[in-house]
Amino acid sequence: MDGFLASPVGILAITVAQTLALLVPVLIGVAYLTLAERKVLAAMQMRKGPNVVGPFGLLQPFADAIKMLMKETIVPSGASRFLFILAPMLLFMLAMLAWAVIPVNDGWAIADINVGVLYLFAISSLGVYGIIIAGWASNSKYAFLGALRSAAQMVSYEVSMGFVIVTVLLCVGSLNLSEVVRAQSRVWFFIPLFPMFVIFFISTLAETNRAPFDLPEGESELVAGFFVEYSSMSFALFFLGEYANMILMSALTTILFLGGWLPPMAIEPFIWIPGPIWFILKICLCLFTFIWVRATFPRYRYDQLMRLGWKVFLPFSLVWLILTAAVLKLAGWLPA
Amino acid sequence: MLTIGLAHYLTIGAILLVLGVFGIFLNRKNVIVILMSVELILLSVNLNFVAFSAWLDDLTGQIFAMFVLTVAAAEAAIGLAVVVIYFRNRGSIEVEGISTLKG
Amino acid sequence: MIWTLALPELVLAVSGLVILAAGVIPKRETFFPVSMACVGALLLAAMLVLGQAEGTALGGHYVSDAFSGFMKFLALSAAAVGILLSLDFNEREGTARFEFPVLMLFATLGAMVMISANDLLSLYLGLELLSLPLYVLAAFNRDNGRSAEAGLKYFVLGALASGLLLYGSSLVYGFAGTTNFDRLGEAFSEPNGISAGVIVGVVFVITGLAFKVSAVPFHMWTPDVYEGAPTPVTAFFASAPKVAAIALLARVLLGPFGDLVAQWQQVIVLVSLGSMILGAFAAIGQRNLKRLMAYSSIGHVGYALMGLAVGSDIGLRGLLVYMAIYVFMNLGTFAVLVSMRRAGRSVEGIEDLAGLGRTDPVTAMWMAVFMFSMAGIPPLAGFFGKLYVFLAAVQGAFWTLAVVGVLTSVVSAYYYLRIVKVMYFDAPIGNLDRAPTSLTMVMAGTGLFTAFFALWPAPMLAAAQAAAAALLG
Amino acid sequence: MNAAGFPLLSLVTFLPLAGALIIMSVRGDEEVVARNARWTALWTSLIVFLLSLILWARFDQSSAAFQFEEKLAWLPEFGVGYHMGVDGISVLFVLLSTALTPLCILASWEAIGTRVREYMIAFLVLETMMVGMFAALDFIVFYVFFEAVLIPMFLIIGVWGGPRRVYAAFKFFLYTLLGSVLMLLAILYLWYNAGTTDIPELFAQAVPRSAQTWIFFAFLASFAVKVPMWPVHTWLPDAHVEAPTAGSVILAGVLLKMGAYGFLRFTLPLLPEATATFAPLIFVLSVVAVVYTSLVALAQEDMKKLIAYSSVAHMGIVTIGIFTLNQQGLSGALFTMLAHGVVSGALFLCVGVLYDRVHSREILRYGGVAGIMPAYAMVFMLFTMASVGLPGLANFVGEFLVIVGAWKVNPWVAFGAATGMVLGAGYMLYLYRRVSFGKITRDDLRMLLDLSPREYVVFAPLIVLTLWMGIYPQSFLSFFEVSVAALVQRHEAALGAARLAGM
Amino acid sequence: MTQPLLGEYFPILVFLVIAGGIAAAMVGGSLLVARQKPNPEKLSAYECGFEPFDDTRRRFDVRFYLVAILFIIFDLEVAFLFPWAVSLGQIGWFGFLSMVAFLGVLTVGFVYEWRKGALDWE
Repeated sequence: MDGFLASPVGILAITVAQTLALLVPVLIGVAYLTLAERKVLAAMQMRKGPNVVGPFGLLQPFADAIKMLMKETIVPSGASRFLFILAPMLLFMLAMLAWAVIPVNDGWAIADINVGVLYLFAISSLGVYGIIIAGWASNSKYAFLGALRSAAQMVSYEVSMGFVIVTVLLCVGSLNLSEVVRAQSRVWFFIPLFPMFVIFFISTLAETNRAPFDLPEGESELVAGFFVEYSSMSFALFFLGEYANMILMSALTTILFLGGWLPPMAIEPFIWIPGPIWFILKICLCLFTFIWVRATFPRYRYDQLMRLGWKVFLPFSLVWLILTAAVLKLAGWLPA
Repeated sequence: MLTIGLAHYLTIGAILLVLGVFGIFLNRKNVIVILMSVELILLSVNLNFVAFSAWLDDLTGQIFAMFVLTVAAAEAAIGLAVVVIYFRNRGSIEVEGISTLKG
Repeated sequence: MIWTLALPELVLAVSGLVILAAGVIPKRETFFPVSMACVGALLLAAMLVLGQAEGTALGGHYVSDAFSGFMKFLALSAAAVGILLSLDFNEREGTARFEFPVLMLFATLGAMVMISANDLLSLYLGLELLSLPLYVLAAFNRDNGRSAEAGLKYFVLGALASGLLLYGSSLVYGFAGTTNFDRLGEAFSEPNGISAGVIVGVVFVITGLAFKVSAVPFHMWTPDVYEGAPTPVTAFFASAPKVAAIALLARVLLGPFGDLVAQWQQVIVLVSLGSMILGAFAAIGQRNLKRLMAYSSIGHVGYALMGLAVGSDIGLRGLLVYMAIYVFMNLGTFAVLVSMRRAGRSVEGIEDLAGLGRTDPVTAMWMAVFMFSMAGIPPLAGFFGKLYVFLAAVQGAFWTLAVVGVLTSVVSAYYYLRIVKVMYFDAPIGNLDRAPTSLTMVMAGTGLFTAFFALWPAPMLAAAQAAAAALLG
Repeated sequence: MNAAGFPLLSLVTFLPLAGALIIMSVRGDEEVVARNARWTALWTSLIVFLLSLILWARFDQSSAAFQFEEKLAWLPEFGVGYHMGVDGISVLFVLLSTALTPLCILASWEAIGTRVREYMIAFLVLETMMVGMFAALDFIVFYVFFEAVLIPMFLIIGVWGGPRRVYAAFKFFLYTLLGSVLMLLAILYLWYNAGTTDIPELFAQAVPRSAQTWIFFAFLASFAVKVPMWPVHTWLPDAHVEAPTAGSVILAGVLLKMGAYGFLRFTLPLLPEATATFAPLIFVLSVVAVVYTSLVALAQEDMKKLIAYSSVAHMGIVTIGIFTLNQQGLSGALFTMLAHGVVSGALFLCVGVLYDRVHSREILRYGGVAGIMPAYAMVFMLFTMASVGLPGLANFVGEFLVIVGAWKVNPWVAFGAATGMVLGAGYMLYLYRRVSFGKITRDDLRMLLDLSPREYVVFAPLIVLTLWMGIYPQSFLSFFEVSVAALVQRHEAALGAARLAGM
Repeated sequence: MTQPLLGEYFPILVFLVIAGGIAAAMVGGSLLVARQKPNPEKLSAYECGFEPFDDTRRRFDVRFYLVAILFIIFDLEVAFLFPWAVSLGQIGWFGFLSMVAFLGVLTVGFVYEWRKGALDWE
């Protein structure tokens, strides 16, 4: 048996198994996130939300999926067929791919590469391609404009996100995500780096095109943004990708600021609960905040959004970055 | 299993370079393609640098690659800006059209 | 880590940033004060260059010696004059934006980094720092289709050139194991230090640099870009960047690749021959002065490279003297070109100069001085430039170069004479506008230099001699 | 330091530039400027001439050494210096240049009506260059002056010339430039070889035999164009015809001498073996030049062109004389050069006189001028006779000496030269007959005025010189006898040494 | 060319394949299962019921493009910051100040952009 596991085929089999073990829960999580969103929003607005399909509407996501599956796939005339189909797949794949480096528990990362942060940063940057391709391939003004807006918004906030991540890295001294979590064993980074945490969280909202920054796909402005022409499963892929991204961003927030799989305090009874549970709980907390924000805040105007990204977050995070570095340097707190 | 060695990287680098150079000279349609060809050349260079760097076990090549990346970004930015200016004046970015200046 | 060694560059960089920030903050257009500030910064840097100590710094990436001092001083003064040339022109063309002098300043900084480069990395960075502002400058008149086209062409071919140069650098790095010039030199001086990969790399590097100095066969961008770019920019193109690229070529070929002389000498000889011949013959049919000057500059690069091809200290000295003289007479010529306006509109045809000898004798006189000088007629400065490169060629027994050189200089004399002919022999076709003071000052300054260089050539020759000695060690 | 006690040669050389500067600074309307320019130029050139007379007076005729020497460091570490000085060979050319310039300025007093200021500046600059070239004792300095002559001459022909002036100016410039750049390479080789460009020092060093051949041809390329020798003479008729009168005078009087002077100064002493080897080639070319251009001259319809071709023929005699390499031939060549400088200059002035009045140089346009302008006809006849080589007038002595010298080398060469003289008599007399005698066919000729006082002033010194040179040649010959003897001796010694080394 | 170096990335390749497989299966499945009945009206681009007026891929606001360029610059800056941040403990004050100088240069560029109005979207 050991011999098989060490052979190339064995390694492959193990990896495939690991991958599926991670991806399937993520996909199920995505499915139930849609339901959760509807439920939470409903609760906040004093209504019931989906409650017909299954008990408490628990089967609703599957009903949605089947509905989507049965719809006709429409490729608009004048669209470039290949790119049109490729774009949602690309987006979906990227949303999945990022999970490869996420450490669910100490040592529980499928690819524990030493440049994990960089990898995540790179993968999340690639998402823009999917959006641009979708908008361009649709051959529709709304889709195109939506894609541009979406892309501009994403890249704008990505910059300040980058700065925030660098501040965290200053405190960690490694690009490995597991190391990032381990470095928080004394204190979670959201406490010393609170302003950066806020910026990061808001930026993730913008990154994922969530309210109040959802105007690239705001129905009242651009009908549905870059995927206005999509239908059926390709639409579903976008949808899945977006929600997967939400979860991913929450996971990232958790890892960078909320101590990943670590319990709040290394005391009983917290340490009885296994790491992955803490991890999932923290993600859920973030996701809840996502939904809460959506229910609470009005939508930003586009100029306000860009202004916030470039003229507030960017300079602020830049200055904070330098300050952090200087303080760490002066106090000698830098990880050697 | 196939061992990927220096020669493979260099070959890929050379192929990319040739593609890039041909892209610049044989392309008759769109200036953007030329810009992409330039990026292709720089990519081949970076590949070379990193491959050599690993082969020589020397960091210089990777540092060089970083700088090349940066400069390539600046170059792309300026290149696009120039193309935009050109487009505003001509209303087209076909390569064939770039021949008003002639002796 | 000796910081202060790179003081001129640091001062230039910091003042460039400060000027950029100071220029953008006021509400109104700050073209003139920013231009003046840039000239000031350049002159300050030039003074610092004169007092610069020698040695290497910044981890061996930067070298300061008599050679770099000579070339930097040249590049800096050329850039300062270039900004002066642009003052009035930009005001009239509606391109008086303060970015213009700042871009020139940064390009000059790139030129200086190039000149002082002692590593393939700093070479590349300097080259790009020089090129990137130049791409923008070429297309600076953004509402003019020709300017945009010039910028585009320059960009595409410039990017290709730096790509090739980089590819060559990567090969050299890979096969020699270092990018530092000193260590490359050591590696190549060993018996087995030269591999085929290195030679391919060197050829690529030479190709890339030949693009930048617009030597045949990589010259094709030159006429178009010279013609399309705004005239002061063309003047700048033909001076500071050329100085830097030639300096770099000399440093690379005679320094680290000095032991590969057998490999590159033939290439440089051919490039030099091709440039001289093309520069002489292609310019004959030109009617546009800027285009003509482009071919002329190709030819002049051919002469300068003759000094490099010889490879001796005398050749290098010839190259240095040639470049110094070329830069000044070239700037003077462009001062005349920049000043050419009829009823406020810029003109650049040769026939537009018709009768200038009658309508504006002073400008015509300077132009004639520059033309005769470019043709290499004594006692003007251009003759002495040619004299020293020919001396080197004769000394090294490069007879083909020498003979082709003198013959092409006769051919090129034809088109320079044609300009004199138009100015003096032809009847005026309406007056050109009076040249603004800044331009007449530049004309007079460079004109006096060109006309009376013969009286006191010793200091420049001594400086060139020292510079050449520094490079060849 | 030098015989004059002050830097006389530099003063003579550069004083005209000072005059040019003064003219440049003149402001005012065109009339005032023109008048000032004329007078300034005249006075400057006269002062220069008077100064140069000191050379005549103080020159030590018994010495072959360089006199009035001046030396200044210019590029000491490269062995290049500003070195001036004259010997018997060059001193009279300096005088010829300074003497002809004021005459030219006078001759263009009214002929040049446009852009007088520039014209005068060009002429003064030209004078500087000519004098400097003859006085230079450093090869680089020599070359600088030698080439620099092109600039003012190009402008003079191109701006103030005839209808085909542009073509002529270009042809003149490019032909000469082409020749001289090849010489430049040879100079550079010599420089590299000897480490100096100082001419006396160069004389002291032998040039390797192997290099002599190509250096000889490089020099030949330059000097042959300047002389001009057949077949590279074609620029000369064009340049002469299109140049303004004074330009032609300087061209024929001084510039043509530069080539021959170059042979004397450089080819002979520096390349003795190559000179000896290739002398036959020069003889052939020269004889062809003499005979062929004389025949061509016979067929000319244009007065200036005819005289231009006659110049080529005369210069052919000069080159024959130079390459005889003996005392008589060399002296004859030098004398012919001087005489030709005076006479052909005067002939161009004669043509100029008619041209100023009628604005045509076509021979057939004239006829019977003697009847209307008797004084002019006399003057013209005098110079025609001198050109023909009538004993008692300037040209005779020189040409006779050349033929004697040539006879010693090869009777056939002497015969060729003599043929040239016979043919010369033919075309010159034919020209004179057609212009001066015969019936007056055109009415406008009847109105012509005879020589004006200014023209008398221009011609008088030339007449005096022509007679003086013809009647008492010794006062000129004595200047260069010693130098020529030394040259011949050196040459033979060098050949002997080479022969010894070869054995 | 150390094989183990790239070995760490093997799971990512597997991930890529599986994720791609899932995506393809979903789209392909829908194409197979669902009824496809296209008609021209259905396939025309969505423009609120109007016929499209002009070409879709027309010129767009230059500011999108400016944002893209700005992003390239700052994103690369971040790429430089990553290794710097990780190794700041080892590179001393010189390393710190170098990056401050670098950021200072970028700040000047940023100020320039700001003043030039590249960041204004009104």
